[in-house]
Amino acid sequence: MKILTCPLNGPRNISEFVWGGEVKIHPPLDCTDEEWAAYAALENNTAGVVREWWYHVPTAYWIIAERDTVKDVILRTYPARELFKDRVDYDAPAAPAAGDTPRETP
Amino acid sequence: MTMSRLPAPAGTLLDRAKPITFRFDGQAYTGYEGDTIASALAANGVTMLSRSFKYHRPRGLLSAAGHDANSLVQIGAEPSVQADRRRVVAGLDVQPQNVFGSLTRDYARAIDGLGRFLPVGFYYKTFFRPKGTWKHWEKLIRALAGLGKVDLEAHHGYYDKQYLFADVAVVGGGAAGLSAALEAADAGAEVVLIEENPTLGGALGYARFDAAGQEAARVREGLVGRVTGHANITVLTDATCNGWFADHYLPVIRGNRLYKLRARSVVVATGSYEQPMVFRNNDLPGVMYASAAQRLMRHYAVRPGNRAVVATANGDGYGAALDLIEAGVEVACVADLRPERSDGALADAVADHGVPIVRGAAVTEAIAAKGHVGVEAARVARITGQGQTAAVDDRFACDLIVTAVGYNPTANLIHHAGGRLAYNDEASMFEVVWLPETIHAAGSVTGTFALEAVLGEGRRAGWSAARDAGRTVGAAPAVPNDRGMRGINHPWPIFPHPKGRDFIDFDEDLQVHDILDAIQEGYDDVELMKRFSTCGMGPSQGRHSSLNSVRLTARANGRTVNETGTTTSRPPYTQETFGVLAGRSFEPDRLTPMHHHHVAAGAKMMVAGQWYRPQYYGSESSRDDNVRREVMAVRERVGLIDVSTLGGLEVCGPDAAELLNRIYTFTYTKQPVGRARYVLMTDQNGVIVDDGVACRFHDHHFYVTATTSGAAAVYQHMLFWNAQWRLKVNITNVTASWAAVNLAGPKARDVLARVCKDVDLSTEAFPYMEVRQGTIAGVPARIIRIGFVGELGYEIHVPASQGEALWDALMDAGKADGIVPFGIEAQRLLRLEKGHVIIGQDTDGVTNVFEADMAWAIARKKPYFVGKRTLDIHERNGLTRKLVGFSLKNPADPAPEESHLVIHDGAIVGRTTSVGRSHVLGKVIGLAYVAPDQATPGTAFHIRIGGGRMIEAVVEKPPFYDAGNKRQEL
Amino acid sequence: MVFALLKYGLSKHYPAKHQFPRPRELKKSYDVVIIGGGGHGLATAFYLARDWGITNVAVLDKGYLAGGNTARNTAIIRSNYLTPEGVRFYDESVRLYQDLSNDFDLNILYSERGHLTLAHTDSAIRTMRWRAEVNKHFGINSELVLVDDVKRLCPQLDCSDTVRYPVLGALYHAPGSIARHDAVAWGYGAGAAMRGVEIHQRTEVIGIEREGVNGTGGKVTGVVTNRGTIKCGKVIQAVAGATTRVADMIGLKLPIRTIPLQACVSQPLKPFLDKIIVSGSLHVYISQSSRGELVMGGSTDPYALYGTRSTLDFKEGLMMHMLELFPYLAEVKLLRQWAGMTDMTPDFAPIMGETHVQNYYIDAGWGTWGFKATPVCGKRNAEMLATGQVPDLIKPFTYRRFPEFRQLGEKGAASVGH
Amino acid sequence: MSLDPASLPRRAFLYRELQALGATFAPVNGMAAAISLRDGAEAEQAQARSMAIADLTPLRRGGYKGWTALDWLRGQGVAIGENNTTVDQPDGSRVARLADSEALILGDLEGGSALLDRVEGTWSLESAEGAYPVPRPETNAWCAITGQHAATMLAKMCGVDLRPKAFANGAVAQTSVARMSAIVIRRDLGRTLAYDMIADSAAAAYLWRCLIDAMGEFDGAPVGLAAVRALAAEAA
Repeated sequence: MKILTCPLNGPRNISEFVWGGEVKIHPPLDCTDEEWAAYAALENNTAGVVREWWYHVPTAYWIIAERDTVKDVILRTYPARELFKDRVDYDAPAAPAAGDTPRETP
Repeated sequence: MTMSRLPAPAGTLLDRAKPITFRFDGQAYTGYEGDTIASALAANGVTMLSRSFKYHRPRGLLSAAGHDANSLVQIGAEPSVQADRRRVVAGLDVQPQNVFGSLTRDYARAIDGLGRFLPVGFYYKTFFRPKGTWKHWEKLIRALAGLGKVDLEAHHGYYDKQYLFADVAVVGGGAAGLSAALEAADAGAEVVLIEENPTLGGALGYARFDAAGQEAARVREGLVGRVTGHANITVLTDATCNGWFADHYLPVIRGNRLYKLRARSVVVATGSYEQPMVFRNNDLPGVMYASAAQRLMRHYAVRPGNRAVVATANGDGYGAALDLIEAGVEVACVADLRPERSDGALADAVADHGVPIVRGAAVTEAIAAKGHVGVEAARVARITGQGQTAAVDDRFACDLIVTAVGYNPTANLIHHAGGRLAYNDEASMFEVVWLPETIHAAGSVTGTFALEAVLGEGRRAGWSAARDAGRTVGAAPAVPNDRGMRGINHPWPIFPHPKGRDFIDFDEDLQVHDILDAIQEGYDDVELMKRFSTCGMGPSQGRHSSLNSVRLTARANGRTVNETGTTTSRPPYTQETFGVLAGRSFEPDRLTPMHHHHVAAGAKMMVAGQWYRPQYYGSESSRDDNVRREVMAVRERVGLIDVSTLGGLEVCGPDAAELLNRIYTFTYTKQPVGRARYVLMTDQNGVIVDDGVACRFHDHHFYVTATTSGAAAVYQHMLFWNAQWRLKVNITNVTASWAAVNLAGPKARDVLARVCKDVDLSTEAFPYMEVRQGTIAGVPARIIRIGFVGELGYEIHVPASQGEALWDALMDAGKADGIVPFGIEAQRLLRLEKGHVIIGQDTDGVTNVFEADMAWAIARKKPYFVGKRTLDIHERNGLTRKLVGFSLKNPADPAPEESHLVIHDGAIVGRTTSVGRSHVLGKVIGLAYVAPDQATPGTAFHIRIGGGRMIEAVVEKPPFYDAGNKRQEL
Repeated sequence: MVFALLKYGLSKHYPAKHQFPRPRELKKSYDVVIIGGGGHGLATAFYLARDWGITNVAVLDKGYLAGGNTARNTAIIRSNYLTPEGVRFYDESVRLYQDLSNDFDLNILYSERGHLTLAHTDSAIRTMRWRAEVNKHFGINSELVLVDDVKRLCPQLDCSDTVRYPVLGALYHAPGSIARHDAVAWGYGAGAAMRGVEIHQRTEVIGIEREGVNGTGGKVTGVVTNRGTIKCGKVIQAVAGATTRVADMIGLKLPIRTIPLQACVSQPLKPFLDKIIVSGSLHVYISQSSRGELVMGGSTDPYALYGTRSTLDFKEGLMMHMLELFPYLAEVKLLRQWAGMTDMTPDFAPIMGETHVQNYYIDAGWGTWGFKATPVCGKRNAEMLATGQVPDLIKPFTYRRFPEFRQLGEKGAASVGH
Repeated sequence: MSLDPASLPRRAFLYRELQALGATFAPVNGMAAAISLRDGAEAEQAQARSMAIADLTPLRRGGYKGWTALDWLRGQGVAIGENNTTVDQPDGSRVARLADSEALILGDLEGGSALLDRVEGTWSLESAEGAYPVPRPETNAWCAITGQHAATMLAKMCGVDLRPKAFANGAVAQTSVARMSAIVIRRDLGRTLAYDMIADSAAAAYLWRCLIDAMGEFDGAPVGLAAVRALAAEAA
């Protein structure tokens, strides 16, 4: 059983978490259908280091983990707010804050 | 039979004061407490334990350590018990496996004679022509296959599990493991030491390390004494570490308990498997490993035979010879496969007993005693080349052949952890060449055999493990250079015989030519060879067959062993029962506060996710009448249903309405306080995933309900999105906090009025789709006027601890109006009469809002909600199906079942999702997916019902009942 | 017919001939390159050679012959799917399977057992009836049976209502079968090799060469491998577990997630269980092989991974539920566990046919259902490669359905569907 | 003369289980609390020192959650520690910090909490934007698991290392117990090792069954609130 270190609860059996898939960048509301499909319907399915959503069920807490999908090694975990810093508003069809965050992890 | 035992100190595991009587193959035997089934039988002169898988040849004790399938027996309902590990208890009734008739008179033993007609993979080559033939042969082949028997009446015993935590896990309690544990523990690490045998010491407990036979005992006492006294060491004996899993998660099985040990570093000191020598009839009872003979003598005080031939390629063979001599066994001859004089001291000691030692010679054949149940003599011949021997040989009468030709690392855990082994051609041995971080290995598992080196390696491994676990350690202990790897494994202990029966894999009855034939057929990759021949796929998983089969494969391909590669072992390390893995099955269930009332009222409870819910009240036999009675009560008077399982979420904060706006399809920003509004949730693909009601109690406070099965997911989904949106809103899942009921029917107001004094219930003051907070019979309540069932109704939510009191109060207040509790079935029919959709029944995994004809629930002006963009695309794509209400054209037709197909021009265009016979309407109604061009009211379409019969239905616009919705808005 | 065995016993030298001629060097060019030497790839090569006479074909595999999911699956064969597209497709597969032993002159141990998909909830009952109705529409032997019939069909099951999730009924599919998965691949491989197809093991594809790539996908011209570059007319990829990695070489983005699927076997037991049992809500499936082993599995792992490591929690969950259905198996021993990598699609249907790159075809997205489809994939892929026309059976599975949000409905019958 | 739990509108989620064991009930916060079971006081205390479970559901508890929750509570004079630690309050209440945005307040063993009286009296949706109450008394059942075997017994149901050497007094673990989410807090009673288990009220009966079964090998058994109070009164 893998151990995933929760930023709130520390090291825990990974069975306490639910996998949320790769962190995807929400396109602007005025994107093309192809761009929307790439976001909503397609997967990078990266073989290598991926930035993923994980949900700690007992604390109902969404976190982000950087995991190597080939080595099955979790490199880093942190609260979602470190990535999604600002409030997102949709009144103007502009890209959410997430859209501005770097694709690759530092 | 008489039981002959060696005098003490032999029999270290026995309590001779406690004789135990048990049965084997219908016959009674006596052993001692501490005996294994096999040792007790051996003491009684019984050497045959089983019949082989394919040829039904007699098999006996080979490793005495659970490393082979020869010792598998059946005990009552338990198949494949290892007779050489399971200890005898009084009254044990042991049966042989895979025999037809008795063990000695196995009718299937005739197959052995046909062996030459059953080449490797024979079942692939025939039995299938002409077509259909196989059906018949299959029965025979299946009947012959399999070992143990399953007893359908077997009782499911008690198993459980426990987590363990340690700094350092040391697997293996032999010399290497003991010294590793001590080193780590002395450094302050918390150590768990796991040993699969009843006592610590490993080979120190049975093997011979010097001519005098003193050293092992001396070293063992020193180590064991210190370990058992050590405060930092927890010793688990009779405990099997059955695998390595990610992040040092180790399953340790002890009896019926599975310990799940989490360690920070691991020392693998699991030793090695002794390997068989290959010659004709090397599978006969009476042919065994040197270590097996020594275990029998030292642990169980059993003399393995009377006259022995020892074939050896290392000092352990001489050690065993000395042990045999001391045990009073006449050693007829030692055949040393090595041409040159080796292991001087031990060899001399043997020679001093007048035992002839033939160097550069091998056993080429074991001659079977009458009935094939044992050995009568051994042929010994000079080795003339790799795997070749001289034609002339000497015949030594003997009833025991002991072989010591080398070892293969017990590297299972190392394989599981991703470590790598490679074949050392000089030593003819696999050795560990790479280990993952924080895993260390010591002892013969690494190819180290010299005792001093083993102890040093153990200390080094323990030191490293303590360091990995964050302990402060001193200077690294030195490891002796000479690991004593040479002179242990013979490079080619394989002596094929023209007449065969020279077994490579005892489990699968595979002989040398079987392996070569598989390769010749093209299955030349070691993996393909294994899969085609099934070599190593039996119960012992290649423990005794992989080394020799890889050697054969390499030579046949003209490649080195490393070029050929070896197969890696997968978990588990050894057999584990289903029960131990299952443990006490934790299957959570959740009960509503009124659960016991329903049961008391005779409700038929049904599973709803983790919950139980009343399906209907009354006996199963009168199911339809019960449902009808409940439905009519709601339509004509008043009914009460427990809806506590509905999800409940408190959504609070300045952005509460904004969050709902983005999560649900409707609009909530302008929803007035005191109002309730329908909520419909779609995912990114516009697929309907949940629905419910949002009640606004304050500009900054909504109470939102979700479906029973959807609650947890809805909560997770809201949190997921707000983790990205960062809205000023707080979401809390309060599902379990609220007990809820739906009080429905024309009399609902009268009933409620009797127990609720602080809320004006009049239509004007409290109209449809409004919410109020008040008290009912002293219980604080949230009251929502909604009508899923289409009558005047109140959904009442109260604190869970007071749900029972509320239920009592309402049932009491309703007596005068003949109130009845109703269940899911009645509710389904009632809502169907109103044409309300149930998410998950009338929608499926891909239903979008337009297909469900719920476009009315979409707020078009909103810039965004989850799934909106995809729904826009769906709208442009157009529909492929649409959900409609229907009734039957001919009322006399039988009602379709739910999921019967809608057929148009011979093609499937849809299906029914809900069907019911409405008592108030006196007809069958339902919901169904039809082709978009069939969706207009009045259109007729066809449903294929049971027996393939077609009936005609007509699209009817819901609601079927009270189209004007007057009743629910009373 | 057993006389066939006499030759082995009576002849001095082992009479069997070499099934897979030793690989030579790669040729400079092939008419067709098949990436992936698993069941699908070998079957495609077999039918190309046998039915269309196209033998200038190379099958490339980075590992050993059929060492991927073909070697790791649990060998269940059935056609009781939910969507018309799926049912038609798998129906042809089952019919092809029934003749394979004779096509190959190799017994694939095809064993018709009957397949029960248990329903523990009334909504599962509705789904089973739905599947049964669709199946019957296409002439498939498949029906919804209620608990009493389940008891009759499989007395070995605990059908009492005292368990946590009582059995209410099942979808019964009489033709449901198992086979020796390796033999299927070997038969296809040997048949293809015998007809001149080259099978190159330990040959990894590291790049795809194209021409005319400007904004479009262009046209495939060659394949770069660890043993050199080869020219080719057409290429098809059939590499379960590596689909994304190979598709990335032509810039084709797919909806696939690669997730491990684990399985395990017990020690061999005397035959006691004839039927194949699947429980969606308990996430278990089980059958007893002709060797007597219980072959068991569950649903895919909880997260994506490009690896085949085993886990303890898989076994724990599986056995907890297995013993709910078969309480008397508590003392039976587990022998071995393993894992494969499955390429899961959102609608649980495969991705087949043309790609945006001319002459480059794909056979992917099999999730946990690839083995069942082996013969039909081979037959129809071969037709597609030979004629350049996409067969009707394959058309619905185009990758375009995802960017266009026209997913198929197989997901309606979600959870474990082995 | 014992109180009939069903005679009060508020009913503890485990009252049926305790009734079946012949518990003696007394009212606590308008709910029937199991004060003692069959055994005498001495025997129950001995049981509690060895291995026992007691239902604390009737005791006061509450919580606040939201982006300003901790600050608002501090503003009310509540002392709050690090995440997943507990701080004892002057009035005998304890405050466990569950996250940067949530705290759990546990009242004393008598059933009171001056602190909760105060903050619940002050709180309003308008005055405390970003701090919202969590209905802990209804969402959760509350048990005490006591005795020298408590940690070993819990290791049969929970994957977090709760042994005293690894899990300090006052430490909080929000984790999974027998496949249900639960909050486990180490709270020694005088000299006796003990843990609070706070879990889904709808699954209270399920968890009770699991715990009773798990403590069987240590001869564990349920005890009443009186025994818990007695142990807590002992000097640490």
